[in-house]
Amino acid sequence: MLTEGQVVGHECFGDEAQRLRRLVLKGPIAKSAKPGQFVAIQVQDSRVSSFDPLLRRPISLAQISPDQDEITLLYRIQGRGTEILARVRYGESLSVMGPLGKGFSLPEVGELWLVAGGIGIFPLYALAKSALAQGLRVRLFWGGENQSFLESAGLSQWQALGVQMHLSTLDGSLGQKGLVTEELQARLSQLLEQTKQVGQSSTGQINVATCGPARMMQAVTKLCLEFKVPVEVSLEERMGCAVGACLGCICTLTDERGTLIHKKICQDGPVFRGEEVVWDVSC
Amino acid sequence: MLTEGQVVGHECFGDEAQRLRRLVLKGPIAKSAKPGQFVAIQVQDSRVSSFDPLLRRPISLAQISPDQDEITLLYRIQGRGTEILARVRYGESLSVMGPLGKGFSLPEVGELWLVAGGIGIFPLYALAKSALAQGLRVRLFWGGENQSFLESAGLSQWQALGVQMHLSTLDGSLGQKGLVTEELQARLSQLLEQTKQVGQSSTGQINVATCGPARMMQAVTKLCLEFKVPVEVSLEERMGCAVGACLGCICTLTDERGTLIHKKICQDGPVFRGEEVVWDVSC
Amino acid sequence: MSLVDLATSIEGMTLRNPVLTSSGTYGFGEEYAAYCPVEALGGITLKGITPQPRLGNSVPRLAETPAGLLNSVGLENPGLEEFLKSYLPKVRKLPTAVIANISGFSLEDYVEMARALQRDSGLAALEVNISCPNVKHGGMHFGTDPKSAEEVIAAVKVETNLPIIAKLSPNVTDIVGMAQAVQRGGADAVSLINTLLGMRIDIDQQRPVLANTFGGLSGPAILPVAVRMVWQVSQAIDLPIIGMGGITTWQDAVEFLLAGATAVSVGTGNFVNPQAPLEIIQGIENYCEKKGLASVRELVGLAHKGLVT
Amino acid sequence: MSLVDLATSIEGMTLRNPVLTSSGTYGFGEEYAAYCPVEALGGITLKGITPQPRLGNSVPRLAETPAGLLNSVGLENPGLEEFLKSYLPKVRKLPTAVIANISGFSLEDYVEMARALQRDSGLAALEVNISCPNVKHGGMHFGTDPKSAEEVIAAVKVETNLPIIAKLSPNVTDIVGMAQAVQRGGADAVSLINTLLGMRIDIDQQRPVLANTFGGLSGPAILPVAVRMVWQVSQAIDLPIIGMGGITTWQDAVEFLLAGATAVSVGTGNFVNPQAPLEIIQGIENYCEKKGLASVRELVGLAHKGLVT
Ligand SMILES: Cc1cc2nc3c(=O)[nH]c(=O)nc-3n(C[C@H](O)[C@H](O)[C@H](O)COP(=O)(O)OP(=O)(O)OC[C@H]3O[C@@H](n4cnc5c(N)ncnc54)[C@H](O)[C@@H]3O)c2cc1C
Ligand SMILES: Cc1cc2nc3c(=O)[nH]c(=O)nc-3n(C[C@H](O)[C@H](O)[C@H](O)COP(=O)(O)OP(=O)(O)OC[C@H]3O[C@@H](n4cnc5c(N)ncnc54)[C@H](O)[C@@H]3O)c2cc1C
Ligand SMILES: Cc1cc2nc3c(=O)[nH]c(=O)nc-3n(C[C@H](O)[C@H](O)[C@H](O)COP(=O)(O)O)c2cc1C
Ligand SMILES: Cc1cc2nc3c(=O)[nH]c(=O)nc-3n(C[C@H](O)[C@H](O)[C@H](O)COP(=O)(O)O)c2cc1C
Ligand code: FES
Ligand code: FES
Repeated sequence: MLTEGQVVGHECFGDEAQRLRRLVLKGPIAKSAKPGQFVAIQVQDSRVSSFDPLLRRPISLAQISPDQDEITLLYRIQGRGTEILARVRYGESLSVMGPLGKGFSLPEVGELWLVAGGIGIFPLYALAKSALAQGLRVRLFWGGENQSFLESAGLSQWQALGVQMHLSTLDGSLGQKGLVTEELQARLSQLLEQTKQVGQSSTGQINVATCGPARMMQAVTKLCLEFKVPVEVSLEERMGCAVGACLGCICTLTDERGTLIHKKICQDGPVFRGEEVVWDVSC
Repeated sequence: MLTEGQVVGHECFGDEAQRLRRLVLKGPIAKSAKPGQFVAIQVQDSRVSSFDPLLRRPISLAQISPDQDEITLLYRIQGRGTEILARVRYGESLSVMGPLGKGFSLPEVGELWLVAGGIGIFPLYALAKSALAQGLRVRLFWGGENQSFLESAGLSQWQALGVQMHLSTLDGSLGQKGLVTEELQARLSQLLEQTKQVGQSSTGQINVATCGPARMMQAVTKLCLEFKVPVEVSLEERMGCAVGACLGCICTLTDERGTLIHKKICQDGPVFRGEEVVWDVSC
Repeated sequence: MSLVDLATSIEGMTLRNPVLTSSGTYGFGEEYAAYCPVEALGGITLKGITPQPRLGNSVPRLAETPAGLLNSVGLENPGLEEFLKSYLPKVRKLPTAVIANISGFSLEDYVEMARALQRDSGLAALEVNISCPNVKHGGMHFGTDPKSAEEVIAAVKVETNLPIIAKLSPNVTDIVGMAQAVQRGGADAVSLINTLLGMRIDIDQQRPVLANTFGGLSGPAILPVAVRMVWQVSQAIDLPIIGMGGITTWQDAVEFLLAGATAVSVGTGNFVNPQAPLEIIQGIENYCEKKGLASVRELVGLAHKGLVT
Repeated sequence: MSLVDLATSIEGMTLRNPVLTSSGTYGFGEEYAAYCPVEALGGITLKGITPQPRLGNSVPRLAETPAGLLNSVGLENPGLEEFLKSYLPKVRKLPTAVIANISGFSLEDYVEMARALQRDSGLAALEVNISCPNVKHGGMHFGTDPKSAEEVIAAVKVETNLPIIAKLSPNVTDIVGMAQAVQRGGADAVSLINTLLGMRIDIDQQRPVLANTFGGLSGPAILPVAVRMVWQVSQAIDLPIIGMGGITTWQDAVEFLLAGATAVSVGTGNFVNPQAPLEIIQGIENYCEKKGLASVRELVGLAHKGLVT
């Protein structure tokens, strides 16, 4: 769907040094969107007829509020496009394509473990809310640079959700010092112990959803396979059409027969089952 | 000089239907500028790094306020560039080159007659103020589409100046019905009569400065030559560098020996002596 | 009901209106369905196919440039067999003119595909891409040498009863010579232009942005080059021209028609505005009305009138 | 005092830094004085001159395009005699490397100008423009045929003791072949690229925007094509390359250096930002420092390292 999203909120998100922004757009998209999906937005008010920058930018849905007809996007100022986007003001309107792609799948029952690296946390917030709404137990593993980053990237909102959290930072300024995957591994082994004791063969109804740097998602997938836990990953690639028409954003997967195939991240993804992904090509 | 002009005023000028805008920029340019000169401005805030539109737009100085360090630009939304310019807001800053070109020459004494066609009136306002400040008598001949245009394009400001005005509109809705040149001709003949009676050979110390459509300025020049009145015209052409480096904006003149030569409107002009200009090439 | 007749025809193919979508930017016709109903379009051109399936180049395949886009998809496609089996049955049902686009790495490749695609396939025409700059040697050779271009077109022409559209590469010294060559070869129309060969370098990584180093430049940045080539070619040959290259607005499209294109095609413009084709059709209609033209066909080449060049 | 050595040299010409300004965009070196002191520049290239004075084309000579500019100045210049009499005495005094740019319509034209311009003229080098696309036949023929390009360069080379820079047109099928030809001809360096031939149409007037119909496309829009050509040529010949085409920021300039250019030149970028050359010099210096390079010369061609293409 192509719509004009009216800017009803646009502010610095957390510490300015982290260059994060929170953008709230009014429009019909919220009604049909689900967590893990994204939009492709133009970075300047639609009345500015400029072809530079040319392409739309893909941004995930961080919050979906169908009742208010609002979507919230959280983004980092990364380069030219997001720099220009950051200058858009309240009341202006942006051309938005979406909701795009296939989102995360919500398990019927059990626990949903979210594993986030850096700003990979953004799409997981919407997922957490839906999961909780559906009565699932949610647990967050989140790794970041340092305390300042985690606090800027929405830590308080997560605390407000009341989900159990395992934080880690590279410098140890908050949570465990080290990588988020270490936390995940520790927790998974612990759980395996428990289940062994009660004589079960698997860790039971746990599903993992992860978003972050490819290397991290690759490690998360490896762990999940070890512990026989289903895992979904959210991939990124530069996009042209964002609807599956240009083959610009492909990733490499293996099909049932183990042969290499290409899928379109924008249309078939961005969420895929971890075990499908051939990481060493995709990243 | 290249400066950042801070937008301290930007509003619709007159009737919205006329698509005129008034832009006031704070900066050092005012101190060194004279009437007839222009600036080359970028149409988007300098923090937006976009190369489309690519070029600066030349706009004349409509008002020069050295004490406030302010320049006023009056422009019509003509195409893409000025459309984008029109969206620039208070507090933003625009990259400005200027003052550029050579302005009108102010006679020491006597009368200065201004002949404007349409928005050609804009640069003449600054000229009128300087002329009056220098104690010259100023008379304005101004032709436009209709009353609504003249009123939108600053009629009241001109009335406030208290200069004698000869207005004409194509539809007769204000002033004489017809072309501004008819008014000028009438007034010149009348004057010639008077001077004949007092036995003078020429119309005395009158200088004409004109700005507007090329065809109009050509006619004005023709009249002035007939009546032996010195006339200065302000030419327009698309510009690249605006400093005389690219030869994009040339006009054709005849030199003393009557041979055709090219001059750069941006650097040698935009103001030229009417009799120099070879109109049928330039327009 | 419009006063302007938008219908136009290209040798053996009648189009509802002169606005098509370009190969490689419109998938197999269904991806943009939610944004732009195909029945509103004059036609669509499918992603280029080759005899064998191709996975194409590695990512990154795209790089943005000022008002432009570099792509190095590398002709990823399911291959002829799979196309016939899984795609053709669907696309032939689309309520618009469907043009297949074929690429090859040898004369035989082109011949094989032309043989497999006839009028009864339900396709409206065959666009022969002799110009894809992404694949090493890929098409490039055919696209830059008049003799081989003529050969390919001639070879394809005898194999199929579908109208043949020769798609030319702009990466040549003499576009007119290429157009004349494919006319000799028997082409029914020409498509102008494919992408300009370009590249970007990531100054942080200090290596090319695209995994394939080179890519094809498309988008508004190349429009002036495309309009120029359409202008030159329309003066030199009698074949209808499908103009493309940076078309994003109706004004862009009108420029191509005035320059001598019989139809226009929107590629990268779809990425910028997925409703661009619809707005372009509407804009052309309004423009004709404003200019008092009864048919869009009157626009074709109008800017040449009274000019000596 | 900077830690980075910005000095570079091009066969027989040493430059304070690798940033020049381009012919036709910088007049005769004084127009931009108020915005950019020439002594800060590596050098400047003067407006192209011809044996006879030329008034050039009619206006409009300029048309804006998406991230680009079309120009059809048509080589307006005072002619060789007037240049020697009124311009050379001034420009030779400028405190920077001054490169003259010559264009011609016959071999003799080039020879005549080369003969008149020697080292004692105070010039640093002679850029031979065999590629101006604006004037009908103008230079075009030399610029698109390897044999004649080689001839012109060879003819010029024997006439003057100034370093010869061959400026190539991008409007060719095989830029590498052209570069090899001028190397054979004895060029000391090559300038890449001149403008791409393009045009715009005024849909209101229904005629070309430029009085001359065609114009040369410059500016950011053509940067990816220019970087690609610099990349290809730097792999094929040993001569230093002066890279140009859309350079407006220091990042653009670094791309060209990494692609294999020994120096860069700013043209249309000056129109956008008259201080672009200064910002580019500063930006290159900071970049080298950040990357821990002692000399800008280490940047040249760095992006080719460890790539098989
Ligand atoms: C499905 C999807 C969802 C995304 N969700 C978010 C989000 O919620 N929040 C957020 O901050 N970012 C998100 N991104 C990344 C975001 O799209 C890029 O950061 C943005 O496009 C950069 O644009 P730019 O012009 O600022 O940077 P550019 O100047 O274009 O490039 C700067 C850097 O960003 C990288 N980049 C550019 N375009 C893309 C792209 N399309 N995808 C990935 N990397 C790119 C480039 O590699 C480059 O290193 C998402 C990307 C995808 C594909
Ligand atoms: C020395 C000088 C002083 C000027 N002063 C004023 C002024 O005080 N107020 C004002 O409203 N306008 C002024 N103009 C005209 C103004 O520069 C153009 O209207 C403006 O550049 C149009 O830009 P655009 O992007 O909106 O239109 P475009 O989309 O660029 O073009 C729209 C129309 O404007 C015309 N145009 C474009 N560029 C120029 C140009 N550089 N010069 C003349 N026509 C052009 C084109 O022919 C086209 O028909 C002046 C022009 C010059 C050369
Ligand atoms: C992502 C992408 C893929 C393309 N694939 C093909 C292709 O398979 N076959 C072909 O003939 N042209 C292909 N093209 C070229 C376009 O069809 C078109 O000729 C070119 O992009 C110029 O038009 P535009 O500027 O409107 O995109 C492709 C272009 C893009 C951007
Ligand atoms: C207005 C204008 C005039 C030019 N005149 C000349 C010329 O006389 N001789 C020449 O060799 N190149 C000329 N060029 C080409 C430039 O030197 C340069 O090669 C080209 O513009 C690409 O660089 P850019 O994109 O940085 O402008 C001219 C370019 C422009 C824009
Ligand atoms: S961006 Fe075009 S296929 Fe995904
Ligand atoms: S605009 Fe460049 S010479 Fe006047």
